[in-house]
Amino acid sequence: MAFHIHRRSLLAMAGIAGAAAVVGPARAHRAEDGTIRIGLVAPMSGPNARYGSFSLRGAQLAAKEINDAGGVGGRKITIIPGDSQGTPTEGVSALRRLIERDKVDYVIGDVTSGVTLALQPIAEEANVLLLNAASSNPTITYRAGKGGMKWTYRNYPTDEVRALVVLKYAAEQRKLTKFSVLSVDSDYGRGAIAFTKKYLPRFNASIVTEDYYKEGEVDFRSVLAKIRDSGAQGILMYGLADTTPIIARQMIETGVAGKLPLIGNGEFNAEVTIKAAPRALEGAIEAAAWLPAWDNPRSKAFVAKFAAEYRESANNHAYVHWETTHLLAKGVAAAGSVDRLKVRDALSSIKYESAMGEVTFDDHNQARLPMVLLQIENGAPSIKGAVSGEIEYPRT
Amino acid sequence: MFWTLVEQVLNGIVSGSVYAIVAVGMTMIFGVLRAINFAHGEYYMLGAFGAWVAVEYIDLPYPAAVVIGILVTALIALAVGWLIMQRIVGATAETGVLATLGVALVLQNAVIFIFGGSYKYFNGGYIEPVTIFGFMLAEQRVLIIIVCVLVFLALEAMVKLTWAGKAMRAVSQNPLCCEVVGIDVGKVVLQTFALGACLAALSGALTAPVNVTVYGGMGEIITFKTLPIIIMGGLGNVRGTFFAAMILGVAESLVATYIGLQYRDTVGFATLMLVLMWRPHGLFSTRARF
Amino acid sequence: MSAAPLLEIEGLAKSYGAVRAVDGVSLHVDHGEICGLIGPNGSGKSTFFDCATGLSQPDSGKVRLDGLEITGWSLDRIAREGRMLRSFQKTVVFSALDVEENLVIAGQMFAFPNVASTFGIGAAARTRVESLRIQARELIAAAGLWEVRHMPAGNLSGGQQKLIQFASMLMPKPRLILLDEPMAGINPKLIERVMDSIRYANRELGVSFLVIEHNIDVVTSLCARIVVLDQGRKLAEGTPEEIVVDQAVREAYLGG
Amino acid sequence: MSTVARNGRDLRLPFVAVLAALAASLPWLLGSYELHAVIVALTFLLPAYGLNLLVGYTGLLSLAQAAFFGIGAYVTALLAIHFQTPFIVNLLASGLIAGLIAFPLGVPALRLRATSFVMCTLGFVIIGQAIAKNWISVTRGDMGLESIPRPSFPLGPFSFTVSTTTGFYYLSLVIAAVATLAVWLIVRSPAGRNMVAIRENETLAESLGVPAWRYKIIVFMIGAAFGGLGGALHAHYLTVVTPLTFQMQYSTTMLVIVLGGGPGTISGVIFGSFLFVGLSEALRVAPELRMIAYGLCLLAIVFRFPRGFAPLIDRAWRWIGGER
Repeated sequence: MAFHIHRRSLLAMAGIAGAAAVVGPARAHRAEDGTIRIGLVAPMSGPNARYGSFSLRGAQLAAKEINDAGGVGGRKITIIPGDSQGTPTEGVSALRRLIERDKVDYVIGDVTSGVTLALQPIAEEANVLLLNAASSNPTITYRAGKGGMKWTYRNYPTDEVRALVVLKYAAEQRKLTKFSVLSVDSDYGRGAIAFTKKYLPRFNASIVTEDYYKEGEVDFRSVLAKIRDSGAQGILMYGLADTTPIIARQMIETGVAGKLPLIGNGEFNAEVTIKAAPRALEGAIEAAAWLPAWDNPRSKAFVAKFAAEYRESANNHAYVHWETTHLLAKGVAAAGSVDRLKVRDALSSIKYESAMGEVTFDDHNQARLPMVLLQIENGAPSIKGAVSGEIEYPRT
Repeated sequence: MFWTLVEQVLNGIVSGSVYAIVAVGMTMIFGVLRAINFAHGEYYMLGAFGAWVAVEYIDLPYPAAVVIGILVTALIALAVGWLIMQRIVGATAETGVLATLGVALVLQNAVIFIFGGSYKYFNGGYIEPVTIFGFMLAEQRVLIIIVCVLVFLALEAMVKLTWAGKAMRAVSQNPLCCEVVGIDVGKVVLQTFALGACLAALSGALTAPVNVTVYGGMGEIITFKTLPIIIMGGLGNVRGTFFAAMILGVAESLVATYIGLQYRDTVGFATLMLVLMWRPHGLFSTRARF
Repeated sequence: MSAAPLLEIEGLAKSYGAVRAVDGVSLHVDHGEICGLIGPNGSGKSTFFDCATGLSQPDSGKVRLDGLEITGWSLDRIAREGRMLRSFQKTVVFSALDVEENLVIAGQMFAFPNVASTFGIGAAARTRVESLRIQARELIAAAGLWEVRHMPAGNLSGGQQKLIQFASMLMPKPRLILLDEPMAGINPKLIERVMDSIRYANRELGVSFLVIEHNIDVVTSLCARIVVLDQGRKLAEGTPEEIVVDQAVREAYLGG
Repeated sequence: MSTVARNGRDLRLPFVAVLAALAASLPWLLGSYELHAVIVALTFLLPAYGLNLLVGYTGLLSLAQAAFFGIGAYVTALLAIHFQTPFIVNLLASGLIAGLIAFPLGVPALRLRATSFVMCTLGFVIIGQAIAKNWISVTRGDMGLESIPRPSFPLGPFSFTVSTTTGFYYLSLVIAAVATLAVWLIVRSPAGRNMVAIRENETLAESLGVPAWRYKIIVFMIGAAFGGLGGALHAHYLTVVTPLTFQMQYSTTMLVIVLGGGPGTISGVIFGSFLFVGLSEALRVAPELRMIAYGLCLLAIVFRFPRGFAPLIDRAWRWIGGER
């Protein structure tokens, strides 16, 4: 009988312990040490970690700089990473944990648009600012701000303006009208081409071949040979930074280099990329929201610090997360409070001086970002103009 | 038109050679273990990473870096083989699947943890293009094709002529009998596994210069490319794997040319399904192992 | 009794590559008969069995069951619709399942009219399974396996497994059972018990048998008629007495 | 059961009552993040059940679950967005369509032997993603389908919409409970017994009249239907569907849940679902080491509990029941 009682009480104990275990942490309050806690949702494990890693390092570098300068109104900033693995389910879990357990004040994320779309309703429900710095799906801001989701902001260019500017320059200045498409198979690559197609008739231009490559693809010889023989005058490429040097080298191999320029976006201007295949990138046209070689002391300092800190050169993902973290800190400073609503309002009216120029948000919480149009000349980017434009939102 | 076709077939053979070296290791491992190795691409990644570390941190010349890449992978593979793969012998297929998935997660994310998840640029190798029969390709690719052929010749010779090779063949045919006649199955499994992993590493180190960037998660895509090849080649069949890899390389190249690059990754599995509908046991016999 | 024999096989042939495993064998089993099939190793007995029961398909030849042509039917269809069952030499039971489950499974496809009805969860389905269970218990008791009925079948001895297999095949109330070496690898003491079971099923349940067996004493004692195969062809056919003295048979066994 | 050594009263009923009470009161016990993790576990339970019928009961190792998960998600999204059909219709349609699509896929695939079958099912996921990406007129490609409405139940005056995490938890709980009952009925039916027979020895089963081929195709379709249901539930929960839904990672997660939890048992799969989702979430305390630790745990479980946790659960259950 003794065992019987023991057994029953054991069950009861287990039950209580289980309940306590799950209740305890949920009721825990965040440590009121005055730090500003910024959650960063990004892929940090698995194959997509190659994008999340730059994001985290960029944000952490910004936090370090801010803290070294005394923080925001005396408060330090901490970046709390949340791994999304590039899947919506994991991303939502990461965001919920950041909000609930880590008690973050604001969230930056994610790189992948599919994940960001899933994060939006969660942030909206929790009244937490979700500041996106790297997703290109236009829907994200179509439905933000005036579109309904008040808590989503995006400090990343939409591809519509970019596509138009690039096409205009290629057609008018370089007299290129027949294009082959070689873009990444994602909402970014496909979206940019969709916008390009919208403006093709305006310039009497046409697309002769259309191919999209999967993230992680390494073999472009076949498709480049096809493009070489297709009669195209240029390759429209909205691609990924890590793939551009691969394509560029294979352009040399297949004899495309020097004949067809790359046109679009994909860090054509990065030093490592040009060094990998100078002949292929000569004459490339790119509309970039940032470039490592940008002649601005703030930008130059970032590039130097990043290289010193992490032993690798900064890329676009690193920059946008670095700049976005600074932007958010400016927003908090402008609001004069960590209160989420006040910071949100502060962002809506912010005039932020980024390394590239002034950033403001429109009524869809989409940043009006300065972009530069550049052309690779003699192995170095040469600026051909600054770009900025309003987005045409679809009427709903 | 005709020359386009010829060039695309050649391009297919180039990528087929890369697949072939990775796949042959996987198929040999399947032969002795009867387990699909979901971690196989990770050894490809380790080879490339090992070489990258040798170039970047120790400033070694490329050929030495390749050797370092293979050696590092061999050490890791021996550890994994000793700790994990030997235990899979005779276990259920489910155990093999879960265990190799676990190994893949650990290896992939350990590299991400140590070196950071970002992509790295690989400097080295022979990337200048040369012209052969009117086609241009990087010297490194010529090297890959030559190495691929040598690897297959060596493997054929090994399984036919050496004792170790014969033991591998024996284990792949019947592990139980091997125990009886005094072949140490555990040892053969370990050797085969390490050899297979080294071949994957060789492929990784050889392709790194033409693939330019390396990153911790690069193995997964290779694993999934390799799986349909080893099935088509007739599981455990070395010669069959060679031809299946070439067929897949050429098919991918033709699809990229005439249909669209976005369908390229489906080619392997689509081809596999068509082949299996026509011949449920693959293109090549599974009986003629090695 | 109908005019046609229960099982009638005509000119069955099957080749594997260049090897003609079975080369035009004709054979019949009458209603209520226990027929023996013997032959040296490699004479094609097993291939013949496999082709007759639908496990593999013959290259040519016809198989008729009670006048109905069943050539080309699958293994499960012949069992289900023809109520002609077969045993295997090596795999005899579902090792992970207990003895009673083994027998219930054996009866299921005969108690339910089709696949869809086996997904039934209503009272009717439960009643059917319950009656199968009762039938199974009777057979288990008769086979002397009552004590082990809840043990995994794989844990039992080879002889006990053969008994389970035999009891399983009686579950569907079959017309004809083809036994592939029922005595192979079992304890000599059990041989008598298995033979009794076969005789019992033949006499009381009206099941006909075609038995492959190496043990010549068993065959001569069980069967009224014996067919001898050699190198894929029928060598001889007759009563046990005739077969034992047949010169060709002796040569095939001794000289082969 | 006089033969069983007893050590006390049968506490199974009170234990189940406590479990049920715990399940009902979970929203008060947990924060919304923990509740979210529970919802994810309950959602993954559906495809895991389907996979369990395949691999655990019928012995067919499949990696196709993510494909049917994705099909279910797209079906529900398209119906909800274009036809504003109620949730329950979407859910059932997703299951049905996923099940029907499984038929033409299963017919050739099931002819293959073990390893080839696995690869073929892996192909379904990859090809599914390619279709989702390229059939832009229907799927909007990489733009995805967003703003999938929250589940609503038009019941005349009692219509209501499930919009909170708590509401979604109860909805998932009810769906998971119904699914559990359905699976339980299937595996307890004569068909379930035949499935096990096919797993144990296909030829022997066939020799006893069991049409293995028909069962395999039916179970493949049922498994796909469960996958579709899970996808539909998940799509309504996340409110977006993109080609990312066709992802190998989902297939492997489900495989880990079933094989690690306990193939061929219901309790093992439930346990596995909570264990592996919980493990993955709990390891977020160390973001950098998370997936390494997850992989190591997986390896430990594989070799420490090669048959999953089913035997352990069975023992615990008997112990609670008062058996020694």
